[in-house]
Amino acid sequence: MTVTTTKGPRGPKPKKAFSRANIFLYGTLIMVSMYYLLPLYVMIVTSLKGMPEIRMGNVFGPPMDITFEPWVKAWSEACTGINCDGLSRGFGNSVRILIPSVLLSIIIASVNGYALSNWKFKGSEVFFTILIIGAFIPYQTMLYPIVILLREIGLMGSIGGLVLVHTIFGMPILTLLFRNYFASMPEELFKAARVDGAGFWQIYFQIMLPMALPIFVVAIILQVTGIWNDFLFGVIYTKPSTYPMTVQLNNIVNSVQGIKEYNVNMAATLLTGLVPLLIYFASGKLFVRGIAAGAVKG
Amino acid sequence: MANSVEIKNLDLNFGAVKVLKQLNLDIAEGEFLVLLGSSGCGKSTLLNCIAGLLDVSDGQIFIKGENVTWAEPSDRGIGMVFQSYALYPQMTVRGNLSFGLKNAKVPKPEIAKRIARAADVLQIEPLLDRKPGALSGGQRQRVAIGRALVRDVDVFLFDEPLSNLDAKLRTDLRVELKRLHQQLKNTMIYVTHDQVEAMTLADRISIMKDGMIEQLDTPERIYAKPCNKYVADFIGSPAMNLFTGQLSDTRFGCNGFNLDVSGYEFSDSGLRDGAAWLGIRPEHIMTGDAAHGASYSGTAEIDIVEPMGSDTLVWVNFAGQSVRVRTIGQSGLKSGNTLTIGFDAARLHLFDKKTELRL
Amino acid sequence: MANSVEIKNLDLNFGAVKVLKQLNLDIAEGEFLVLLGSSGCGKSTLLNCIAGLLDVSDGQIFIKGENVTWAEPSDRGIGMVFQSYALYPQMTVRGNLSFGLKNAKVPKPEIAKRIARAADVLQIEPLLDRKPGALSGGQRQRVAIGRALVRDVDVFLFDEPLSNLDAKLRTDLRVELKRLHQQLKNTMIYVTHDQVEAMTLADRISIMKDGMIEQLDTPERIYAKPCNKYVADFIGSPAMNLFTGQLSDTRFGCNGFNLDVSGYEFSDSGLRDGAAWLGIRPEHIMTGDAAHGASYSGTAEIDIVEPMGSDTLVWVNFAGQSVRVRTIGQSGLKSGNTLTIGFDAARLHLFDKKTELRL
Amino acid sequence: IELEVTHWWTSGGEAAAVTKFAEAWNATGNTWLDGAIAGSGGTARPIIISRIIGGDPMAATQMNHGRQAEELIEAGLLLDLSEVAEAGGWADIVNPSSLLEGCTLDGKIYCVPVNIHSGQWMWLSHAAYENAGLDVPADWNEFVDSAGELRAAGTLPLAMGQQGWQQNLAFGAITIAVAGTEAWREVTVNKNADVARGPEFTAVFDAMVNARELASGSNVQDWNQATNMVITGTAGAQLMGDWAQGEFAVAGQVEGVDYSCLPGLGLNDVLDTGGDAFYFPVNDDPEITAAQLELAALLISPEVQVSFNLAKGSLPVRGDIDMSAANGCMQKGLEILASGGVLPSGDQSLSADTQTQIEDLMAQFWSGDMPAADAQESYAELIEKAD
Amino acid sequence: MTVAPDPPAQPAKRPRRLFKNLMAKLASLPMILTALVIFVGGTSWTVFYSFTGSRMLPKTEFVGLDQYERLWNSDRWIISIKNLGIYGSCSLVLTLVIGFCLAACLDRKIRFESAFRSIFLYPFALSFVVTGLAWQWILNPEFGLQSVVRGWGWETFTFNPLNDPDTVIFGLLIAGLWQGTGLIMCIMLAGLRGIDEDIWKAARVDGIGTIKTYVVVIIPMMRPVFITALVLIASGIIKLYDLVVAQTGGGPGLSSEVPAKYVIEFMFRAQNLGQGFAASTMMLCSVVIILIPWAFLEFGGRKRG
Ligand SMILES: Nc1ncnc2c1ncn2[C@@H]1O[C@H](COP(=O)(O)OP(=O)(O)OP(=O)(O)O)[C@@H](O)[C@H]1O
Ligand SMILES: Nc1ncnc2c1ncn2[C@@H]1O[C@H](COP(=O)(O)OP(=O)(O)OP(=O)(O)O)[C@@H](O)[C@H]1O
Ligand SMILES: [Mg+2]
Ligand SMILES: [Mg+2]
Repeated sequence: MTVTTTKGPRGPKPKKAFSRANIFLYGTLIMVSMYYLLPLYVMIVTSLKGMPEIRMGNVFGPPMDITFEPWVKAWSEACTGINCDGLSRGFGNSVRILIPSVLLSIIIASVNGYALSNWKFKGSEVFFTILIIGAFIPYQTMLYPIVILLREIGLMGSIGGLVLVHTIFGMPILTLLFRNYFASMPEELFKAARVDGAGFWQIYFQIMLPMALPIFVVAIILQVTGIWNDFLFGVIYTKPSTYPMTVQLNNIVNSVQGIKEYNVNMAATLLTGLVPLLIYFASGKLFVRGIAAGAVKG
Repeated sequence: MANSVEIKNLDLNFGAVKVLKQLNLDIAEGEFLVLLGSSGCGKSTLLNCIAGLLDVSDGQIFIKGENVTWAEPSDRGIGMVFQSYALYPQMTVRGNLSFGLKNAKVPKPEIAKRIARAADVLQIEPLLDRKPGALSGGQRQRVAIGRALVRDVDVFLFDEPLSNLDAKLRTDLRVELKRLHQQLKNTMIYVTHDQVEAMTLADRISIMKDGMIEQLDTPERIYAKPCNKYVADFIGSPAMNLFTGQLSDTRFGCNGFNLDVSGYEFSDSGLRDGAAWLGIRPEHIMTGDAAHGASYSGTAEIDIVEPMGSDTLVWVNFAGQSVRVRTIGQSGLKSGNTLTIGFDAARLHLFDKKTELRL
Repeated sequence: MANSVEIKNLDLNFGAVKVLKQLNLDIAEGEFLVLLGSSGCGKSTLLNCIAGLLDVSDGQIFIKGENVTWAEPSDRGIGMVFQSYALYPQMTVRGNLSFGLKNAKVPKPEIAKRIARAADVLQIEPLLDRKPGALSGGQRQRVAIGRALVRDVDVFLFDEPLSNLDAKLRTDLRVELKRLHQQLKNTMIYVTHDQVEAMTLADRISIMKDGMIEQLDTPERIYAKPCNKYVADFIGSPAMNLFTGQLSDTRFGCNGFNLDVSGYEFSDSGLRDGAAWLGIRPEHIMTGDAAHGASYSGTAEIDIVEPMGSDTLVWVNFAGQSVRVRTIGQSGLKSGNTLTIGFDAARLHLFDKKTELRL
Repeated sequence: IELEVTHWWTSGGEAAAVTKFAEAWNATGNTWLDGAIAGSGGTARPIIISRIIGGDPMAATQMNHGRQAEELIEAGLLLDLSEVAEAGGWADIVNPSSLLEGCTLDGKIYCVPVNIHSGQWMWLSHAAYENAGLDVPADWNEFVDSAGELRAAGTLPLAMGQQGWQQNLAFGAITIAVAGTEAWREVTVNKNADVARGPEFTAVFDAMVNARELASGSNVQDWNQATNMVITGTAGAQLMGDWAQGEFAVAGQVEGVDYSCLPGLGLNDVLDTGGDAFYFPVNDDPEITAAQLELAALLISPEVQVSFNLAKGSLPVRGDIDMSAANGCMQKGLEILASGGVLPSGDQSLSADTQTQIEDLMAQFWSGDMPAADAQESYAELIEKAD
Repeated sequence: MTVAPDPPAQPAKRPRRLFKNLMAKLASLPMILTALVIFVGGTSWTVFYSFTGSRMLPKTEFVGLDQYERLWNSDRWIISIKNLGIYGSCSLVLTLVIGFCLAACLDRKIRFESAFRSIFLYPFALSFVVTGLAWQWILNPEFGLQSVVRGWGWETFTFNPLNDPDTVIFGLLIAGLWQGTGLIMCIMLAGLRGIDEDIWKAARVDGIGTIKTYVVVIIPMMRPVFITALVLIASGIIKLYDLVVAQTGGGPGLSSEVPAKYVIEFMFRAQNLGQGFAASTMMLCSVVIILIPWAFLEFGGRKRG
C-alpha cells in the first residue's frame, strides 16, 4: 500500500497545558485545598509561636520565633487540676485501649461478616439488620443502659470495659464492610473448599482471611481513627488513671488558667491527631481501594 | 452395571420458587453424563444438590448405593470443578491439590504420591510450585481438575468448566477431558450450555428445561430423534427449521408446500393426523441437483449468504418464512438468486402441535 | 468507489507500549470491514482512534476524504456500538435515541422522524418507552445500534457488539446486522474475535496481530489463501493441521509421509525449496474410499471421536502428531480403529519455515 | 491509702486550692489521686454519676451540695458520715448551719462542706475606669449610670461569659440586689409564681435588659476569660461569684488598688451560701472506707480550711477559725456572714432540672432580644412547675 | 421414567435444624448478643424509662406521656430540632455536592491526584473535638479570619459567625463540612471509578459535554452510591454532638443547641433521666424514619447481597 502524505492535521492533537478547563479545574482544586489545609496550617503555625506573638493577633502569620516550648508543654507539662503531666499519660492509655479494641472488634466483625455472607442461617439477616440499624442509633440513647451493663459484668471504669464498648459500637459498620467484601468473593471458592472438606474455621483462616487484606486495611484505618478520636465513651466509661488522650486533650484545652494558651492547645491538638493523621497520609490509596471493595456496591 | 448416582424425586425450592421439580436421574458407573439446558434451567442447582452444597427440599440422593441426602459434601465421594476454577489464590498449585487431603488427614507420603500421580495425568508437574495467578486459563482449569483427581473420588462434577476459556483452548481441553475420562473411567456429570461440548463429550445427554428433564439419551439419538419440539429446536446449530401445518396420514401440508412423509419413521404413539410441526435441520436440506431426487423439492429465493469457510449458511425465503440451509463452503451462491431445495422424508421430524411430542 | 475511511501511518502508544504500529487501512464507501484478531492485538484501540476517543500518537485519519485526526468524536460522522451496550440506564429507549440529537439541537419533528425510522428498521417501536433495564440483551443491542442509526452517520463502528449475548441470539442478530447493512449500505467497521461472525458478516476481513494488519482480504480468500501461517492457523475451526517438513520442488516430505505437491498453486514468490510448513484443514482431509484417489493417502489410528450431530470431528494419530479430521455426522467411527485419510494437493497450504509466508 | 478524688477545679486559682487539700492529705501518709475533669460541673457531673452508678466509684468527689445527691443517697450509694461529723462536732462548728443541712438527709450526714461560695459579687476594673477618666462605681446603679461613658471610651462595660450558668448567676445577683431578699426567698424557696409575676420581678427583668445591653459585644465563653477581661481592663465589670477573686490573686492584683469587689452588688448586704461539698461513694473495701472517713475529717479541719479557702478565694465553713490573712473581699464576705446576711443557695432550693431550665431561659434571654415581659412570664412558669 | 420407590439402604434422616451450621451460629454469637442485648435491649430500656418520671436514677414511676409533652413544649428542644434541621439539610446537600464535585475533579485524570485526595481526606482522621477547636480559633473575631482580613486593610470586614445567634449554625457547618466531605468524596470517587468506561465514550460520540454528561448521565447512574452516602451523612447529622460542644458549647445562648446535646444535658446535668430518654426516643424515631426507606431500597429489591 502506498501512502501519500496528505496535508492537514497529523499526529497527536496539540494540547494546551493551560486550557480554560484546566485552569478552572486546578484552580478549584487549589482553592478547595486551601480550605482543607487552613486549619492544619493554623494549628502548626500557632503551635510554634510564643504567647506574646499570639497576643499580637494574626493566626495566619508564620512564626517569627520558632519555639517548641508549646509542644513540650503540651506533651508533658500542661496541667489539669494538680496533675501537670500533659498528654503523655493519655498517650499510653490510648495505646492500651486502641490495640485490644481494634484487634477484638476486627476479629469479631470479620468472623461475623464471613458467617453472614457464606453461612447464612435462619435469622442471620434479621440480626444483621438490627445491627445495621444499631449503627445509626445515637450513642446517647445507649449510654445509660451500657453503664448498667458494665456494672453488671464488673467492667465499669476498666480498660476492658471500654474495649468492650468500642467493640460493640464498631461492630455494625465493620460487619457491613466485611459482609459486603466476603459476599463479593466468588461463591465457588467457598463451595470448592466445602467439597474439599474444610469446615467453618478452616475456610475462614485458610481461604478467606488471606484474601481479605484490602478490607482489613480499611477496617483497621476506620477503627484506629474512630477509637483514637473517641471522647464520649472515653470520658464516661473510664476513670482518670485510664483516660485516653482525647480526654486529656479536652482537659488541657478546657483548663483555662488566666488567658488561653493557644499555642499549647494547638500543639496538644496536633499531638492527639498525629496517630490517625499519619495513618491516613500513609494509606490514602489503600483506603480508597478498600472503600470501593467494601462499601460501594451496585 | 450398578448405578453410581441415583436421584429420586428431587425437589428444590428457593423460597417460593421451585427450581427443581420431582427430578429423577440414574447415572451408571463410569458414565459421562452431560446436563444441557439453557441458562437458568437449574443445571447448576442440580449439580450443587448432588455435591451437597444445597439442601434439597424433598427427595433423596444416592451415590454408590448409599443415601447421601444429608451427608457433608466432603463425605460424598465427589469432586467438583467450577467454571471460575475456584482455585485458592494464596496457595501454590501443590497447596491447592493437597488442601482437601490435609483436611481429611491423609498421611503425608500418601498425599505426595497422589499429587504426583495427578500431576502426571494432567501434565502439570512443572507448575506445582506456582500460584494460580501465574497460570494461564487452561492450566488453571487443569489444576482445578487435579484437585478433584487427588481426592480419589467416585464421581466428578463439572459446572461449565470450559466456558471461561477462549474458543481454541476450549476445543483442546474438551479433547483432553474426553481422553481423561477414557483413561480414568470415573463417573462424570458435566454441566454446560454449549451443545458442541455436550455432543462431543457425553455418553448420555440430559436436556433440562425449567427444572425438569426433557430427554435423556445418547447424543446420537438426541440429534437424530429429539423426543419433542423443544429438544429438536435446542439441539443443532444453526437450529432446525420448523414449519407448522397439517398432517394427514402420509402427507404433510402447509402454507407453501405439501409433501409425502411415508418415508418417515413414526414413533409408537400411533398418531398420524392433525395439526403438527414439521422440522428439518439446515444440514439435511438438499440443494441444487441433489434436491431433485428428494421427497419434496422446490425453489426459494436466497436472502442472505453467510460463508463460514468450510461451509456456507444460506437463509432463503421459503413457505413464507426464513429457512436456514447449510451447504458446502465456497458455494458461489449470491443473495437474490434462486436456490432449489429438497427435503428427504427420512430426515424429517414431526411433532404434535399440541403436546409438542414426537410423532 | 471513494474511500470512506482512510488511515495513514497510524501510531498509537500507551506510554512506552506501542499498541498500533504504522497502520494503514482504506475502507471503501459502503463496505463492511471486520477487524479480527486475538485478544489484546489492538482492535478496540484502532476503533477508538477512528472514533476520536483516543488521541493518536502519529499518523492521520480521514473520513469521507476529510482529515479528522483532531476532530471531536461527535463531529466525525461516526456512530459507535459497544460490547456492553453503554445505554444510559435512567433514560427510556426514546431518551437514549434522542439524547445526542437534542444535544446537537436537531429540531423536534426531525428527531421524532428519525427515531420513528430507526425504530422501524430495528423493530423496536414497542420498546420505545421502556428503560434499558427492562430489555433483554438482544433488545438492548438493537437500541444501541439505533442510537448510532438516528444520528445519520456515515460510518458505523462496532466493538464486539454481540459477544455478551448467548449463542442463539448471536446467530439471529448476526443475520439482522447483515440485513441491516444490505439495507442501509453504510460503511461499517466491526471488531470481533469470533471467526464465524467475521466470515459471515464481512465484505473484507482485516486480520490483526500485535498492532499490525496481517492480511486484509475477502473472507473467501482469507479462508482459501491465507497469506501466512498465522492467518492460516487463526482462521478455521477446528484449526488447520500443520506439519513441518522439507519441500523440494514438487514434493513435500516429512517425518511420516511424503507427497507430490505438483497440484499446488504456488504463489509468485517463486520459492519451491527448503524447510516449510504444510497445512491442511480438517474438513479437507478425505476419509474412507474418497481418500484413495488423493495425492496422498495413508492410514492413521483413531484417537478420539467427537460426534457433533451434523458432522464428526475425529482426532487421529498421524505422522507423529494428533491430526484433526472433520467428516460426516454419524460416521460410525470408533476410537482405536484405523482410518484411511487422504490429502489433495490442490487444497494444501504451504508456508516458508522461516518467513512463515505462503509459498 | 490511695484515694481518687474527682472535681472540676481546673482553673488557676482552683487548682492551687486543690493542691492544698492534696498536700494535707499526702502529709498524712496517704496519696491523693487527682481526678480533675475540665469544664464546668456540667461536664463533670455525668462522669461522676455514671461512675457511681456503674459500680466503680471514686473515693471522694466534689459536688454542689444541695438536692443533687438526694437520689444517690436514697439509693444507698453514698457513705454515711454521721460518725465523723459527731466526733468532729460539725453541728457546732459549721457556720452557717444551713450548709450542714444541705448535707443531711433523714438526720444523717452525707457530705463535707468545704467552702462557702456566694454568687452576688460585682468585680470592677480600676484600670478600665481610670482609662475612661471615671470614678469606680460603688454599686450597681452607679455602674449602670457610668456604663455609657465607659463604652464611649471603647471599653466593654460588662464582661459576660456566654454560658447559661453564668448568665443565671448574674440573674440571681441582680434579683437579690433589685428585688430584695424577701421577694427572692418567696420565689426561690417557696416557689411562689405570683411573686415572680409581680412588680419586683418586673424591675428585675428590666434591669436584666439593661445588663444585656451593657454586655453586648462580650464574646468570651468561660467565666475566667470574662474575669480576665476585667483584670486586663478591657471590660469594666463582671458579675461573678467570689471564686473570681482567685483569678485576681493569681494575676497578682490587689483589692482596692487594681480591682474592687462589691458583695450584693453594693446594694444589699446579703450573700447566698452555696458552696462545694465532698461526697464519699460507698465502697466495698473497709480500708478505703476508713480512709474516706479520715479524709472527710481532714477536709474540715481548721488548718486545711484556712489554707484552702485562702487559695480558693472562698469563705471557710467554720466560724471558729482565724481568717485574718484573708484579703479585703473575703473580709467583706466574712463580715456579712457574721452579721447574718445569709441566704440559702439556689442549689439547695431548686432541683437540677429546674436550674437547668432557668439557665436555658437565661441563655436564650441573654443571647437574643427577648423582651423583659416574655422572660418574666417564662420564668414564672418554670417556678410554677418547679418541684 | 418410572421410579421404583425402593427403600433406601440406610434411611438418612434430616438433621436437626438447630445444629446445622452450628459453628456459624456460635461464631455469630457476639453479633447476636450485641444486636439483642445492646441494641434491642438498650433501646427498649430507654424507651421504657422515657415513660417514667426518673430523675437522677431510673425509677419505675410512670407518668405517661408527660415527658413528651414537656419535651415538645420546651423552647430549647424546638430550637434544637430547628437547628438540626437547618444544619442537617445544608450539610446533606453541601456534603453531597462538594463531595461529588471533588470526586469528579479527581476523576478527570489529573496530576497529583493522590496528594489532593489526601488533603481532602485528612480532616476525616481528626475527631470532631479537634475540628471544633481548630475552627473555633480560626473563626475567632479577635485574631482569626476577621482580624486578618481587617489587617489587610478591609476595616469593615465582618465574619464572626460563632458569636452571632443567627449565623452560628453556619459556623458549625463550615467545620462539619471540612471534616466530613473527604469520606463522601472517597465514596463518590469509588462510585465514579465503577462507571462503565463505555458510557463515557458513548456520551462523547453523542457529542455531550463533560458537565452535562455528569449531570444527566453519570449522577443518575450513581444512585446506589448516593444512597450509601446519604445514609452515612444522615446518621452523622443525627449524632451531631461533639462538634457543637467543642466549637460553640451550644451558644451563644441556645442558638446552636442540638438534640443530642439536649439528651445528654437532661440526662446528666439536669438529672432528669425521663426527659433525656424521651428526647432520645424521639431521636430514635427520626432514625427509624430515615432508615426505613433506605433499608427498603437496600435490602428490599435483592435476594443475595
Ligand atoms: N440462591 C438463589 N436464590 C434464589 N433463586 C436462585 C438461587 N440460585 C439460583 N436461583 C434460580 O434458580 C434457577 C436455576 O439456577 P441455576 O443456577 O441452577 O441455573 P443454570 O441452569 O445453572 O444456569 P446457567 O447456565 O446460567 O448457569 C434460576 O432461575 C435462578 O434464578
Ligand atoms: N489505557 C491503556 N493503557 C495502557 N495499555 C492499554 C490501554 N488500553 C489498552 N491497552 C493495551 O493495548 C493493547 C490493545 O488493547 P485493545 O483493547 O485494543 O485490544 P483488543 O484487540 O480490543 O482486545 P479484546 O479482544 O480483548 O478487546 C493491549 O495489550 C492492552 O493491554
Ligand atoms: Mg450454572
Ligand atoms: Mg477490545
